[in-house]
Amino acid sequence: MVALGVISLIIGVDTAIVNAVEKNVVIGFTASQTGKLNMEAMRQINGLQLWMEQVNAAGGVKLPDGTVVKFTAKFYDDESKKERVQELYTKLINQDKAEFLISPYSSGLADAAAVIAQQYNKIMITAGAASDSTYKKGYTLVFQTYTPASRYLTGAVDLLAQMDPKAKKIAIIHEKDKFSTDVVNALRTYAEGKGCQVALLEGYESGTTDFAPFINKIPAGVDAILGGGHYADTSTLARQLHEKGVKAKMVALLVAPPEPQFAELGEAALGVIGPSQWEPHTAAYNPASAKKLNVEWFGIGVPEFIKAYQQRFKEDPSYHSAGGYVAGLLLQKAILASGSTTTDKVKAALDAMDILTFYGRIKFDTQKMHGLQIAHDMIYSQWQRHSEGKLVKKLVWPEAFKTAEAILYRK
Amino acid sequence: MILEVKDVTKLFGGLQALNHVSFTLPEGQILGLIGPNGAGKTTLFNVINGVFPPDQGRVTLRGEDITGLPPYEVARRGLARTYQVVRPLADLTVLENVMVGSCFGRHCYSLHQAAQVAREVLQQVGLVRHSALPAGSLNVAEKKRLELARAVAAQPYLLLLDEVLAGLNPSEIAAMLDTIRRIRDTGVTIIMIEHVMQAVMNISERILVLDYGQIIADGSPQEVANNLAVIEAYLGDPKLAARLLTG
Amino acid sequence: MVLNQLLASLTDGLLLGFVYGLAAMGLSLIWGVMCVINLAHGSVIALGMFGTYLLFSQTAWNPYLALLAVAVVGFLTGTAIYGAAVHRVINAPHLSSLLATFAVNMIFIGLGTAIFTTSPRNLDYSLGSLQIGAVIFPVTRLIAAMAAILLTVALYLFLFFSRPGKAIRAVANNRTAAELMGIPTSLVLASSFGLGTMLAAVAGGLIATFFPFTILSGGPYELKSFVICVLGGLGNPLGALLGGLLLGGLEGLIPTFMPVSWVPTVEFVLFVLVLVLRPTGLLGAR
Amino acid sequence: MTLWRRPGLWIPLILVFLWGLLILVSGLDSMREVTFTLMMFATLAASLNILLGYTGYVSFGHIVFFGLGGYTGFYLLSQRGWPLSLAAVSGGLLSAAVAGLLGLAVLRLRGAYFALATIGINEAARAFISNFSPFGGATGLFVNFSYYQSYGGAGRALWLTFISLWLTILLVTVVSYGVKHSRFGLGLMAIREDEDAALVMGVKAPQAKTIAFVISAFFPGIVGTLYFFKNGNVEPGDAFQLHMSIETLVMIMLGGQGTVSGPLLGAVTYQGLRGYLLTSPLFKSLHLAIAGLVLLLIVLFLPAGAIGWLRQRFQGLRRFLE
Repeated sequence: MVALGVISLIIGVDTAIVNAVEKNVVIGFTASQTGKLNMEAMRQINGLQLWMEQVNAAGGVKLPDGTVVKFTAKFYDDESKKERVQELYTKLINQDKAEFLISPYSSGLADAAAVIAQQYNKIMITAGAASDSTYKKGYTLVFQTYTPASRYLTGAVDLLAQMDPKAKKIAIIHEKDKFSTDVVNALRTYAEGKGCQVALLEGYESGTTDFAPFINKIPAGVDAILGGGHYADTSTLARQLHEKGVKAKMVALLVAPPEPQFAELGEAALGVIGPSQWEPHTAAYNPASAKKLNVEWFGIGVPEFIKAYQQRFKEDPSYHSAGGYVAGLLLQKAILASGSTTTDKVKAALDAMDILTFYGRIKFDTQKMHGLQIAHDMIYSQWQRHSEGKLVKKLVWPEAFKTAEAILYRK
Repeated sequence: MILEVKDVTKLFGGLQALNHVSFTLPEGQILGLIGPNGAGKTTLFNVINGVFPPDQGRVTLRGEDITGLPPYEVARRGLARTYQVVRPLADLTVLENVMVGSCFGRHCYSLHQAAQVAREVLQQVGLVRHSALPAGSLNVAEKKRLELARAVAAQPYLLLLDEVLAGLNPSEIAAMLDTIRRIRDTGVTIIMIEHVMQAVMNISERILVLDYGQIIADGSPQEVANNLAVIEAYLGDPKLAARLLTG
Repeated sequence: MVLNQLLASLTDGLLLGFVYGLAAMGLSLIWGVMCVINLAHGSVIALGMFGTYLLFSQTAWNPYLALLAVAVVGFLTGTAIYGAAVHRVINAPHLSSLLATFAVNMIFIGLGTAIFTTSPRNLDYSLGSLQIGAVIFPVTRLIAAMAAILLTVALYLFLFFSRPGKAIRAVANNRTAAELMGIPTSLVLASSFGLGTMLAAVAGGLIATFFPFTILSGGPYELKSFVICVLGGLGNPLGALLGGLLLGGLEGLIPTFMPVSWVPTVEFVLFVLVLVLRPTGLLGAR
Repeated sequence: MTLWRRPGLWIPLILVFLWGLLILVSGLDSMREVTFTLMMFATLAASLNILLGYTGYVSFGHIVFFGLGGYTGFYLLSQRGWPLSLAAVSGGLLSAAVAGLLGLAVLRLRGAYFALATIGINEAARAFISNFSPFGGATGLFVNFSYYQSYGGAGRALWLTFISLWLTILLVTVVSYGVKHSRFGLGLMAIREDEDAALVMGVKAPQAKTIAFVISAFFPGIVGTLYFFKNGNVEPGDAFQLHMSIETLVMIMLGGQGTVSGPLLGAVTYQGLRGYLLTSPLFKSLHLAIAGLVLLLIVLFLPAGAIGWLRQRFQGLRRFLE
């Protein structure tokens, strides 16, 4: 109830208007309900679901002409496969009359969907498609919520330099998919620019479970192990790094460590750092800091989001949950700002957008890489041992978000 | 000479299936090939038509060396055979079965021509009313005829028949022998492996006896029937030997 | 340095090779007895994983105790698959039995997805790691390898020294003759299928003690099983263990010399080459 | 023989033609997309049927030709700027050439051994391509959205791929019928029934099998190029999916192996059913299990497939249903 009250205040819903015309806007997407990416995708759906329930419960979005916009979601299972993505998106647009789209979870699927979205002049918010390459393809209606892949792990190099200025030797083990490869290519260039030596660079097939051959190849005396891919493989990599007693100052892996479930690895999770789009402890995102940055604050606050999410889904939100929620929030803000639901006007509002939300700052590239997220920052969290022995996630980088100092992985 | 087999030897593992087999065959003859079970008769067929290359020796068909050629090449040079155990192409119709023979036989007919030839041959072997049935649905005697028809439709110079009489009743045997003679009369040379002694003695102009991979007798039916070595070879099978002597 | 890496890689590869071999043994046994390639093999491996996982997480059984239950259920499942899907098509062309078992695979994976979703699961069980020289490996892998050896020996003894085992071999050799000699072939075929399925399920359970899995995880192990069966000689269940070791050894060896991502290319090219050049298997049994 | 006396050819041909025409005239995008998926699988099934249905060789790796041809075609159009039609045909030709080379080796294997080898080939190709840098390695290749401008925009480009696919499926139907009713096809069917007997009857089996393999590989190469062009990108994971191969087999079984229209019917039924189950709220989570059950029942009780069953049951239909 408290949360609802807050929202209605923020959105400025005027409950006095009773005779308003109600317009139902369909948001369409496919999700990997089954298949290899199902874990990440489900959280994202939950997040979007929560946003939609809140916005509708608060009476929808009121436009200047008196129309009240309410949202419904329509989605299909894409089984994490590309086969039917285009067919399903065409169906969403033509049959289900979706006016706004959200991308499928991974970069490969999002690319196929983007062709359709652009062709039908529909705005598509990508959440989970972090690969930079999507935005090099000249789409004008695709907008990214996540920090792009190229900035996922570069912060870890900075953190390493801060932890130990002499640590220069790194090993990279990554999934050979579009997203992770984009991350690693940018990471490699960045690390070498900072004078680091990449002592090992190996890619593994999606779905790998046995990482022993990779771990055995890690040269002795490596300072940091970076890489990973998606949840299932990365958590396995972390577990096997631990079992094999690998020694390094830092282990920073993609996607999995920020997920609350990662704690199930127990000892193996300890000290593992993960880049995250969003963390529950990010106190830095609030109306006050918005004022300081001189940008507009929009939407729910961090604690309210966490509470509402926990109540609704009986689990802690992860950055994928936040990503799903913010995808909706962006649309809401753009519709509100443009006073319209037509593609052109909402697009213009998105292009002009520069706001701070519970999820962080949002601003899109409007130049060469149109739609690329340029303002949102990665946060690096690390699993540390709480005083009572429980594993907790602490934010260790960048400085502004720090809740604890980074600890060494194992030396 | 239509066929010359010279010094052919074939080993399976350590077993000598054919041991320096040599014989020649003039055009237009029916040659009976007999011998106890396991004597190497079918192996000889397999070597002649290219299923197995011989380990040693040569096979010459109408003056051309065909040793080691794959079976389809041998077939195109005018040699056809039937199998001891019938192998109809079960899901194809009777007509189609016979068409395979004529299409890929000596003449490489087109489908249209092949169908004509096939119909003629089916007429000849008395299967024409079954033309449209799947070959798998025929009974044993009919399958034997089909097997023969397929081989004949290839319009070969030389026809190898592997026990076409086995499993037939006396009236069916008589009809089959009649058909075989008619085929011979069209100018086709025939070698037939047979266990039905009376029939083979009756129809063949010449008999070749194989035992343990070796030719132990070669001559007219009468000569062979009175050959001591042959009787000895069949002694393990006294009934057969007796029949042979009275045949 | 390189030597250490090689040693570590080989140890890991060989330990895993035993388990791969065990999984492949089930496939090979079924092929050997009835010339059916069981395309439900992968899903059975996955079910073995889930069986062990559920018993461990719901009833807190020790995973190795759970394996016994998985073995029994696996055997029964196998006979049921045989009865429902394979028996009718056992004499039909290969395609029929391939598709029948694939249909079973789809049913298992479909139901499994509906019940368990495709989220990754972890059997949260550890016996720590063992260090010998520079080589470190988890104890669970060692136990799995030993269990695989034990089961292979048991299978050998069963096939060669027990009455039902001899009946299985007789049926494999010549089904018609065995039938004439009064062996109840249908029963023998069903139990061979059960046995093969059981081996796959147990292998799945063992894998679950050290690797995470989803309901879709069986697929890669099924592919590996094909490779192993061909290396060891398709239809020769005991050769499968050696095939497994060979594959495990290769997986340990190749990464020392080239990027790990080339391993599957080498593996599958080898697989095709062996099939074409030596279809009876590298180890040349039979 | 004139066309009208061959109802087995013109019935499926006219149906497929009208189907495509209907979509074209209606101009409905969502119908086009649904039809694209159906026609894509129908073409794959019809092409595989030339090997499986006529020749009797069970390939589990048919999709390797979709992947290799598609990759090649997509490479040519995205990196070399070739027009779609030329790239697609080149993709098909490459697949056919690869099949020719592979065929000489693996077609010596029979039955399950051949089936296993084809799985191996597919996996080897996938693993190789994901390490092959000219094809973009693991991340694959892509085209810019503006690329579609040269085809008059993405909408036009999608219609163009649809029409190309429509022509391809018409072509595969004609070829499939042509093979079945040729001397060559008779040889293939003899091989299917009994390869040794066929050899002895003079069928050049090694050559005939290889040619059948080559023909069946040509079409997936074209389809692959069209599909990846439409997606705007290609990755190894999408190009060599074993499950697509196996689904294609299922479609052929459903419709009837060795018939001309069976694979088409099977593909439309199977994918139509799956498309429905996948988007229906009731069966969403059970679609795979239901499809499996249907397949099992067909294999056990209707092994000839729908068309095969009709042909057996009603002899009079034989002339019309090929």
